[in-house]
Amino acid sequence: MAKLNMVGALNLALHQEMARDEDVIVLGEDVGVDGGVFRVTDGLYQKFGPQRVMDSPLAESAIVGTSIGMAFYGLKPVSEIQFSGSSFQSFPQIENHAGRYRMRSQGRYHCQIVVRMPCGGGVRALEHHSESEEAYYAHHPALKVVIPSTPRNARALLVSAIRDPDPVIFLEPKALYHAVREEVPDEEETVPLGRARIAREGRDLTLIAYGAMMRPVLEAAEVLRDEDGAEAEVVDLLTLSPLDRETLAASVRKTGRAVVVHEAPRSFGAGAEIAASLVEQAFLYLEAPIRRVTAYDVPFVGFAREKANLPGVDRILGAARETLRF
Amino acid sequence: MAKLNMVGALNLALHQEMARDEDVIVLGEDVGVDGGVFRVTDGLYQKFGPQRVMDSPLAESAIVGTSIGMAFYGLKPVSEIQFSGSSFQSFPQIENHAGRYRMRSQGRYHCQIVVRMPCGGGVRALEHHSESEEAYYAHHPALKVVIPSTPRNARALLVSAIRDPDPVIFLEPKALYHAVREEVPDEEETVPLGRARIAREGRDLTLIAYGAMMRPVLEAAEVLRDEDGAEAEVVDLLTLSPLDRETLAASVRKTGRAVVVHEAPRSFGAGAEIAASLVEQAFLYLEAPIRRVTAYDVPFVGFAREKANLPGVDRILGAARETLRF
Amino acid sequence: MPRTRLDLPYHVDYLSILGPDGTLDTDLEPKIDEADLGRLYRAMLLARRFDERMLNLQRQGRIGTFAPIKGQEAAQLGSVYAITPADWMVPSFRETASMLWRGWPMELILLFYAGYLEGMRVPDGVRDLPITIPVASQLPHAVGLAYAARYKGDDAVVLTYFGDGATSEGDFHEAMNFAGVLGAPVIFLCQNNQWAISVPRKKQTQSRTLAQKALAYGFPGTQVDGNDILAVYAASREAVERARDGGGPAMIECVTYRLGVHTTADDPRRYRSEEEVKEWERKDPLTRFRDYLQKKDLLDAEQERRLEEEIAQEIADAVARFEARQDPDPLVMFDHVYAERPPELEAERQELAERLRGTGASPAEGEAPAPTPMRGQRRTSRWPN
Amino acid sequence: MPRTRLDLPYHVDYLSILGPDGTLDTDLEPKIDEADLGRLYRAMLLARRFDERMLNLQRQGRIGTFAPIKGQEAAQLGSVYAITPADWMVPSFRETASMLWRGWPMELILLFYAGYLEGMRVPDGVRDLPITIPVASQLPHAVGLAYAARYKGDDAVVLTYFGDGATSEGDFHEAMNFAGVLGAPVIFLCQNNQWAISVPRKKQTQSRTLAQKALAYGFPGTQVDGNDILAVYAASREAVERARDGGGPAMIECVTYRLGVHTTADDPRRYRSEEEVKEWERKDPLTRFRDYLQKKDLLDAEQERRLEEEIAQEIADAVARFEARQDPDPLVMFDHVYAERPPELEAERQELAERLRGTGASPAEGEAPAPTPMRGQRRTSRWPN
Ligand SMILES: Cc1ncc(C[n+]2csc(CCOP(=O)(O)OP(=O)(O)O)c2C)c(N)n1
Ligand SMILES: Cc1ncc(C[n+]2csc(CCOP(=O)(O)OP(=O)(O)O)c2C)c(N)n1
Ligand SMILES: [Mg+2]
Ligand SMILES: [Mg+2]
Repeated sequence: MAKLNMVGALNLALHQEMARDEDVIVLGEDVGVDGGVFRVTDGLYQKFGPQRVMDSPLAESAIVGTSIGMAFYGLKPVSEIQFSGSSFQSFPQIENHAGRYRMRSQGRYHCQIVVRMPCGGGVRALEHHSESEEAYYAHHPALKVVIPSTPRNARALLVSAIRDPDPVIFLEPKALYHAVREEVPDEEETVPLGRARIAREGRDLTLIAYGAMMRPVLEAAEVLRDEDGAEAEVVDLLTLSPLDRETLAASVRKTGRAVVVHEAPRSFGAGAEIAASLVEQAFLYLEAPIRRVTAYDVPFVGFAREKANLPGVDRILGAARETLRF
Repeated sequence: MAKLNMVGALNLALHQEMARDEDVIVLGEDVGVDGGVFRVTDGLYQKFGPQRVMDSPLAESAIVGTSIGMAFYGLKPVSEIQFSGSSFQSFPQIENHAGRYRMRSQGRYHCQIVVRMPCGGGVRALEHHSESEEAYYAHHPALKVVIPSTPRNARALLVSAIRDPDPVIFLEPKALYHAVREEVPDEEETVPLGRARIAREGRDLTLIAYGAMMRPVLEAAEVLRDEDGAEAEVVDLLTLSPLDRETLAASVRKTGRAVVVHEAPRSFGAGAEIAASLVEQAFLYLEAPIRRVTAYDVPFVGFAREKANLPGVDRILGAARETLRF
Repeated sequence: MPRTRLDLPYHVDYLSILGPDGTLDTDLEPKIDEADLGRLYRAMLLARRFDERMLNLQRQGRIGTFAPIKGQEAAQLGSVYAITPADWMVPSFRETASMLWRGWPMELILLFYAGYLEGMRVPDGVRDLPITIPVASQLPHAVGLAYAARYKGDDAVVLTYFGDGATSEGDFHEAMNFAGVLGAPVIFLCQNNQWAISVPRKKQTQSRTLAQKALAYGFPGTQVDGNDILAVYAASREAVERARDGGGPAMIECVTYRLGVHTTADDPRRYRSEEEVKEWERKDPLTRFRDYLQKKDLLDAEQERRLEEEIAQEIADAVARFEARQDPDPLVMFDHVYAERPPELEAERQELAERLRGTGASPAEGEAPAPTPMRGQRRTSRWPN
Repeated sequence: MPRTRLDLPYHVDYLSILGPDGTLDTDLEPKIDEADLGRLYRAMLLARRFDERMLNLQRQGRIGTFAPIKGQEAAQLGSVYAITPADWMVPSFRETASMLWRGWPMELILLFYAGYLEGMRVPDGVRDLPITIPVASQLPHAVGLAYAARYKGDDAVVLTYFGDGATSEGDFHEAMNFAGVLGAPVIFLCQNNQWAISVPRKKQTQSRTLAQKALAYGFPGTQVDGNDILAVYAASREAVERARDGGGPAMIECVTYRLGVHTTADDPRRYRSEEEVKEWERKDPLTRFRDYLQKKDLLDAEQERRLEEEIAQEIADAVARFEARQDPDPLVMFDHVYAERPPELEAERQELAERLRGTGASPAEGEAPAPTPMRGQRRTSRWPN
């Protein structure tokens, strides 16, 4: 048991899974000798050698495309796209193939691959280094889209993703890479994909978020208790797709009110699906419109203005209070 | 004034815009000598020559990427992606550049480009030839996503798209290419982008759709009148993004009930945004949950089973009746 | 060394063994035993006849759009003959001849083009991938397979097909480069059939040959007469042996011609001349190989007639099996989405199942069954009345 | 013609004029007038000093991540000097020297790296594109610009930059191929600085040179000593003239070295040796050019000292202007999304404006102001109470 940050926790998952199963291999830009630009793959090259930890040429489509081919042979490639902002270069491989091969081959082949990619803002980064692309992946059927929120669940989710027989897009909120340390057990831990977790119980309002937004959301929940005497239930999705509609609906049937928070621009974002699903499954329980607290519908703002664009405690509180008072 | 199908109407728009403005050029796979695999660019090569109508190599990223470069020089390229199923090959150029360049260059450059692509099912096509990708494009800020529903509005929308200073993803429902003929005036017609149209007035229920789904939706509306005595209002979005929230909300404030219909898989699809937006803007008027009638969350089914997957009159009626009776 | 010409390690050769006029380069003639020569001819003829039958079925509306192979039989069979069943074959969408050779039942192929995904269920034991439609996107899969084979200590090689147009796609480039860097045992077999739909080879790229593109990735590229099954085989065998021995990837450009339509949705008269087609019909790989066998006394008119009969029967039987196998039950669409169906998808399946059963007054369309609402359970003062 | 070696139209030359040891090939030495030699040296020195200053500002937290250029000044200035202001320059993200030469004020560049998009507002009259971060994705833009220039009857050429790593991307391939087919006047200037972050050139591709990749597209590729400003200029001028005269695209590979970090977020000690860096420091393009000028009596210690002083002052002034120009008003984020703001975006802007004004008790966050609900206006029997 060690106190690890998210980078360390993910690294632990990779080390252990690679030791456990020699079909697990890692590839991507700078994942080998350099240990990944965020050091998530640190030490793997030294431990498992260049056959299993491959510094690939700079070509995202081929990184995912060759991973797919490897999977047909029984390997379990964990590839890294250096930033989710360059993940669209591999989008055709993901959309046209990873998310279709089981269906296309009627079960003869499937893509047991994990495509890891750091996502999200909050790190004073250049353009294409702080975007949130989850909704694009979530819309495609047959993919799984996972996004951890703490070191411990990051480790367990990555282990589960690697063992999952279906393609997993594994989004790593880079703002959380070094944000906190948490006890992470040495022994293996997994978390079933497709299940949200109740990060905080409450009865007055449901706050729904994932990834880096969990921190301001949990902080807002504390403020609501202290200043408003309101108990917010907080749902941490962990898996965005397939969406755990049951947990969401159950919470909102209890609280009657919901606010969804994400970093991506609002329109046609993940928050829309969550809201639409709640309307379908908990309409008669809704006592206020479902609000979305998100980035604005702008393509990129530069890090000097990122704070104004991304949801923070204040905006979450504002929306929560409006919803409570509605 | 001639009775044209949608192919003819789009072709008219291209002929007239190219004649009017020599900065308008056309490029793509097979758009020249062959006139496009659907003949939308028929005759342009013969009329305007190879400098303005370019048969490009088989490379979607470069088709859009060079269009972007041309736009910086003042040209107005109308490119064709042969099927929207190959449009993800150009997604990085669209997402990383077309939808960001005005912002990135702070107004110095912008991308006055139209990327045309046939979309949707209903034509007994192979995989990747019948998908509906609109939600991916709609989620990216700074793009416009347009989808016509009749020959006449197709022509007017394409003219407006070509003249629009921002990048337009122009989705052409291939099931409608030859579906009907309509009088299309010789004289220029435009339609403001960003505005939905009320295709049918009604007070009991709002049916919301676009593109090829307009036909079963309008048919369902007739059945509802005849068999149920219910008057459905039908909204045809025409522009998916930016979404005409005002028209949608106004209709649902009047009817209190809404059903959204689209061909794309449901989860994280365009219907989610429409539902979420209605909840935000018309919550107190809603008398029933907003239902979505869509394809199932499966990647592809093969045309032998496509009918069971895509919304038809029956399914729309079912959802409408449930909503009316709620 | 102010201005020096660099010496590049590879060059581009052109290979032709059995000329269009029947002349044979006996030095280069590959040794193929008589039985195999017979099998190859039969496979060519079967592919030709099956192609014709499919065209016919398509015109009758019994199958949908497909890509005929007429004219490309030598390029496909000459190359696929060079690999073993333990090797892998990664097709694009125009390799019916290679697929038949590898053991795909004709009825599966028909089923696929009739809109049933069941048709792409690769037969057990056949180490092929299904058809890939997005041009060039299968090439990285071939590289991944090849790498994995080596990783697993397996000496299999991977033969992958693509067209002249495919060489313009980014995926072609990325896959070729990966293969070079990884030293992956892949044979990149380009069927340069002169056209990418309506775009002629000359407009596809300025490079003089397609084979020379391999030089950009540090491995050999060879151009062969793609209508000469002996040359295709010789070049392929060389590449396969090299790859199997750890020599890494190779590219082969087969110069051939699509004698028919691009797909059944295409009208080639719009973009190419009858004369051009005629010119290439004279180089038909099937007649060329037939003449070769006749000269060798391995085929006579009677044998040819019997072969045609056999093949006609085989195809007729396959068509019958195909007709019998069409089961449009739509519920299978939920079967191979994920390994395990998530709740939402299960609900969608049930919704469709109920719709099919025609039970229930219009079930909630395309929606998970809503939980019974507990009306009045919660109320808020904001709801008037 | 059974097996024949094909004659390819282009070959790959290597060009070096001013050797690392100071030897000069006077036959090939380009004629550059003295004033321009002085301008070029000044530009090299400014670029070097500005780079150092930026590193320093970054370490102080006054700007964010950026990509230093130390070691690549000759590759950038030798090439950019070969185009005119009427030509176009399309950078990647590591061309600060070229940008300064083209007229970008230093404060703009600083502003950009401090997280303000205003910094990429290309100065009026400067025919450059802003920095592009997705590797190789700027290359098709260069081709489009070049095509459009010809279409408009303008004889401008386009110079575009990219790294060794960029040659692996699909966009490199597609852009090169388009340029070849279109005969577009583009100079593809590859700065092969030996590393793509931690990946060495050798692992990036198996091809012996990067220049030879041009052969795959049917146009010439030349490899030059990229730390030799004379060779870079000579090769660039040749390519520019050829392109301007309708000869089409060319690729130049500048063999150079990144002496510093990949970006300020990188630690090169993890992947390369000190010795390698030392080795390349001996080939520093700045000292090599300085020696050349000194030998020509165009530069002495005193001039050098004055130049350093001037440059230091220039940079200090720019930093001061940069500090003064930082205006974090977030409302500008809504200004260049579309030509005209759609209603939803306008509502979002107003929402933020109100939030900034601190007025209103917690406005609807990130949501268009909801229309005043008309409570009770419509009711349905399904709502109990
Ligand atoms: C990525 C992609 N772009 C476009 C298409 C449409 N398309 C299908 S086949 C084809 C031409 C392919 O030409 P080539 O590679 O020469 O192969 P051939 O058809 O001649 O066998 C095109 C443009 C596609 N399927 N995928
Ligand atoms: C498409 C894409 N993939 C990955 C990255 C991350 N990245 C930025 S620079 C770089 C290396 C670039 O190497 P090279 O082309 O040699 O240029 P250099 O940095 O050496 O100038 C990488 C991998 C990116 N920006 N874009
Ligand atoms: Mg072809
Ligand atoms: Mg480099």
